[in-house]
Amino acid sequence: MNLIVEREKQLLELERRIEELREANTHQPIDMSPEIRAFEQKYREIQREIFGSMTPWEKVHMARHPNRPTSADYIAQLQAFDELHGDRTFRDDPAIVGGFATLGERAVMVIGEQRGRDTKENVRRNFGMPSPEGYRKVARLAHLAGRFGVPIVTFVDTKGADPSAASEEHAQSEAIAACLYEFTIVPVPIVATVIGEGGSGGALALSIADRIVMLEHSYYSVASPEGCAAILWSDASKADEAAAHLKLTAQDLQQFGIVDEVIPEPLGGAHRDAAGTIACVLNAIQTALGQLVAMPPDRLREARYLKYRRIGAWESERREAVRTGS
Amino acid sequence: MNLIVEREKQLLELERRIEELREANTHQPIDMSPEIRAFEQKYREIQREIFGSMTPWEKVHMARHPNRPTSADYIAQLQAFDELHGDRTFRDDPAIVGGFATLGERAVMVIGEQRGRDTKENVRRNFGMPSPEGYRKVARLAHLAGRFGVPIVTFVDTKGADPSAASEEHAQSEAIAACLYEFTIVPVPIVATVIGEGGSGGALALSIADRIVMLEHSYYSVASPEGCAAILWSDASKADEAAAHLKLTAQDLQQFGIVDEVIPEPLGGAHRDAAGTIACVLNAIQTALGQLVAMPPDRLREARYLKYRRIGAWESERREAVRTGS
Amino acid sequence: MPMPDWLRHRRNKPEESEEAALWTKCPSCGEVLYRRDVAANMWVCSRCSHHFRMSALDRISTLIDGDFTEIGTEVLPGDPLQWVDKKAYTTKLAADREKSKLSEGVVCGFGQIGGYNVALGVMDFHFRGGTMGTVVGERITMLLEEATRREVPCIIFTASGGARMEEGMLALMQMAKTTAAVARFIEQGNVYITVLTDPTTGGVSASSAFQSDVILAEPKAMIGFAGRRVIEQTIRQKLPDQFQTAEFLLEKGHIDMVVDRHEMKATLTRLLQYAAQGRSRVKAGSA
Amino acid sequence: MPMPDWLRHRRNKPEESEEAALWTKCPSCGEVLYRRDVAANMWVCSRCSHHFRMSALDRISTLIDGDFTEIGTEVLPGDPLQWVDKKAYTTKLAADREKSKLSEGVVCGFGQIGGYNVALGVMDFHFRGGTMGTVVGERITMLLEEATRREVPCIIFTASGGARMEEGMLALMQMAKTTAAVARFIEQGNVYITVLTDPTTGGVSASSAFQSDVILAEPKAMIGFAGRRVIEQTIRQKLPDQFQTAEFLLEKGHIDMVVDRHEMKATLTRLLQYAAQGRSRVKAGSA
Ligand SMILES: [Zn+2]
Ligand SMILES: [Zn+2]
Repeated sequence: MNLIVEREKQLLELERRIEELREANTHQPIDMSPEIRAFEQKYREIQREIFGSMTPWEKVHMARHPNRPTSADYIAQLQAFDELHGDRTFRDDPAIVGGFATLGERAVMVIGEQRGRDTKENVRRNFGMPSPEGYRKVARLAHLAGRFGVPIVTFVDTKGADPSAASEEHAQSEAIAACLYEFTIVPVPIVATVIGEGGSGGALALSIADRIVMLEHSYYSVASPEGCAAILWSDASKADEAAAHLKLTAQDLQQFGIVDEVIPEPLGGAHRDAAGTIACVLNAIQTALGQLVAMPPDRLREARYLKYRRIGAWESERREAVRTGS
Repeated sequence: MNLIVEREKQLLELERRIEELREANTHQPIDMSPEIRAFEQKYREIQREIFGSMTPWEKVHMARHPNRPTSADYIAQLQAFDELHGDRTFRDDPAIVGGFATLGERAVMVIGEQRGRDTKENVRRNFGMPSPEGYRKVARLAHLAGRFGVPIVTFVDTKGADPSAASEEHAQSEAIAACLYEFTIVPVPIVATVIGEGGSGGALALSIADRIVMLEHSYYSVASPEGCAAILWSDASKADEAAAHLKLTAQDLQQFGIVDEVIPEPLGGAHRDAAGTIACVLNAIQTALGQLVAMPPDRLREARYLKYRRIGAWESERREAVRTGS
Repeated sequence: MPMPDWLRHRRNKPEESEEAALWTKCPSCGEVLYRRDVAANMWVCSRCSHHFRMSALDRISTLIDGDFTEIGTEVLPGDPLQWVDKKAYTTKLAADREKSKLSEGVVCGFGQIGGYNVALGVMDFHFRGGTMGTVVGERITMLLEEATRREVPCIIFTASGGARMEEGMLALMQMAKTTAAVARFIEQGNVYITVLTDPTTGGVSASSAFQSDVILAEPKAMIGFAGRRVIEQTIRQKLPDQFQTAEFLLEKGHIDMVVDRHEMKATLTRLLQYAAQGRSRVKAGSA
Repeated sequence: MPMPDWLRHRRNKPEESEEAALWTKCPSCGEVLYRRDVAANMWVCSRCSHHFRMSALDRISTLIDGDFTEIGTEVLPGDPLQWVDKKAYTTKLAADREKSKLSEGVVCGFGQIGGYNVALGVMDFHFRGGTMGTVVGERITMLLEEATRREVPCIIFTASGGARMEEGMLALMQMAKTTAAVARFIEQGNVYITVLTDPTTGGVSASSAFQSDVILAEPKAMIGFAGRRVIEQTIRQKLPDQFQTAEFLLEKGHIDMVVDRHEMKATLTRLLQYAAQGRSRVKAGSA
């Protein structure tokens, strides 16, 4: 059960009522405009109340909203897309969608984690949880982008890597590790955008990047709130508490310097204005790429190295600052 | 049914007789030494008759002789062997044996195709026919040799790559192609030895090398004689004829300049003196490595390129000579 | 450099690019088709869109913008093994030269696709079943070496039964030779694309076909290392029809795309455009 | 540079390297063992050769020839998320410091193994379950960077429950940081070896553990990305005992060797010798 979906229900009910009144008002003598305005007033209040300031746990549910735009929705807005398939070995993983595309005037390699828009598709795409074959496809496409010399644009949206016996037997660890390695060395710009769920290592595999963008109500966490609660307190129902502890919101991560830019969402979430949100995101990616493509590959890689080299917080902060400075 | 094994039977019979006579001769008045010498004479005649000059088809059977030394028998004579396993993805293929070893004083990466010495082992090792996982292990170990800077020593002994549905589903073509690619670029010396069967692409995957050594009665062919006969004349029973056509003997291939050195086998085949044969082979490999390790990596790779660049025979020979010269 | 006669020829009346017979039957849907129409439709069945095996010359004329400069024509087959079975190898070669109007199993050269300079090699199944002998290996190697010098992308259309028996180990060694040329081409940062057409098997499949940056395939093309019959004998059971088809390989993750012949030039043009934009930036020294 | 006290200490009386309890029970065969004997036997059960989890300091003292120069000791944990649940994160850290006699979950430094200079990093499960937080990530990165400067092989013994919850995303980012350091180290042509000990899971397994040239593992070590319980909940059935053991991974082709603890130093020495011979020739500019 999705918290946000539940709360949207009362709003939808209210919307319906207002519509009815407007309708009625057109063909009856008494002007009910004041009452309607009151209703509309009420509507906005509730909306602000629900979405004005959301808790981390609410944001997690917003990130999981069934109508939230997925990678495919962003890719659909690109000028061209030639999807490439497979790990060259074993399988083409539908939980990963990637290929060459044109963003604005620019050739790019786009790679996204893809959940389903309905149950049937979710089954086919394993609810957006990539298998090792999927991550090997990611690493292959990233390497290919380097070969072609085109920037990499990724969309992160996964609960995490597929936790199945088959995935373990096919070396999930090795596959993710290979992705991280490739993203670290590939000599082209990388811009990653967290559009929904940023679940642990399965999300990191697509988001070692020169710029990381996040949607306002997406999350990115070292572990799923449920998993964290289960591990720390062996009680998954404490997920809301864990969500608060984990500092997983876009706002938290921007403070930590892990996320470079947060894209605001319309009141009520990205799905309330998918087209607008997607346009904002693609626009932000283009701007970031515009800055990055000017850099020589070596400087780009050096900057990427230092960016991650600096991440960390411990007592001997000063020593660290000195060290990375050198 | 192995032709050579069959013919060995009469010899073994004769051996037994001679033994009996010698035995008898020791405790009886009449000296039968002349008769014994006659038998021994006869034995040598038959032996020369059978093994003195073998047809290509007979050599194929010798190469397949169940007692013929396998890769493991050669590796067992190395000073040290640390076997490495797996394709890092899916499976460790027992049809490929490889790892770091010490040959003489020299650190090397040894990789061999491994058939079984008995039925049980043959089943486990898929009769020495590697799967894609096996070839991926080969490519990985070759790359690792390049990383460590140690020469590569391979032992070729396979009917061919595994022709199963599973191997096709795991991209046998891609796996072999990747081996060829790795052996072409790896910046360390490669010495390949065909010790038994050199079956088509499955053998080539381990034998793009700076020096290729072959045992006198091993074979190396574009296709198995049976396969060739089946394809050309849709009649596998014409395999002996195909063997003659294919020019698959060590002697033929040395003439074509594909094989650099042919190691003689004892009369009757390598298995008649395994220890001696193995010593000769390892000695030849050491000599070859001795010459190669002195070369700078770039020159080594350039020489390897030209070696293969030159292989080919067509009418406009002269143009070709000119082209590769440049 | 004038346009080769065969190319101008095809530009004018494609239908005569094949032997005279007026009608042909679609092996897939059984429809009887007028050859002229099939040829005009890029040898694709108008009813079930079955892709007929296409001659190298027809293929090139559907891909190249204008002129095409062929190379390697001086490299012609010899008979290194002095091979004679039912027929002499030289006789078989002569027959295929006659039948296919080709001097060997691959046509290589340079031209433009969608305005981008490319090195293009196209194998032809009608010449010795597209098998790779020393000439096919040599021409592909020459193409890759010249493409490396010119720093242009290389596209190879494969169609092959594997290595050519009648040239024995010299044929097998072409896998090594072409691989070495591919490796040099790739290491210099050039883009290599292969298009696997029906059939692509054996030695060609296990070398140049699967060493490329992007692997395309035509619908229903049969692609694999071991032949279907060999496998069925090994496992003693029939394989599903889908087995080893392009669509099967796509699902198994072996290839990047299955592309309809009518979309091939447009798709290749887009890929060349992505590469052109990227490579130019790399050469300019920026990311 | 004097030998660290703990190292001299262990060289003299290994048994005191663990808490006082005299007896311990083998979790595998149930045998009750005298701690002193187990410690003297490298924490391997003398009856069933079960490999007990070993402290980083004991481990190092069984591997390093003579002296060991520790680095990164000045890097100590902070509390970036101000994490407090049942206990405060800082309290947990203090408890583990007490329990393990370590300042954090990994000990890094330089020394010799079998006469070869190496960079050695050893994770310790007794400190926060070997989880990787910012300090573990920073120390491993420092080790790899210094090893890159010194051009010596790097060996890392992993033992980890994954990324450390209490440091949130800063912990996850250590996977990226250490990967970047590994990549630089490897690109410079240096040799990287990992030894996976019980347990190696999650974020450490999916980064530095599986990015090495050679991957060794201890017998029966549990190795994987997803935890066994998580998987069993997902597939709703029990997994075989073998699942995710080192032996299981060897069969699945994920790791190079399973090495008994008694053979570990000898095996590493041979690997270092192969590398030393090869790398030296490479640096001398010959193949
Ligand atoms: Zn049809
Ligand atoms: Zn025990």
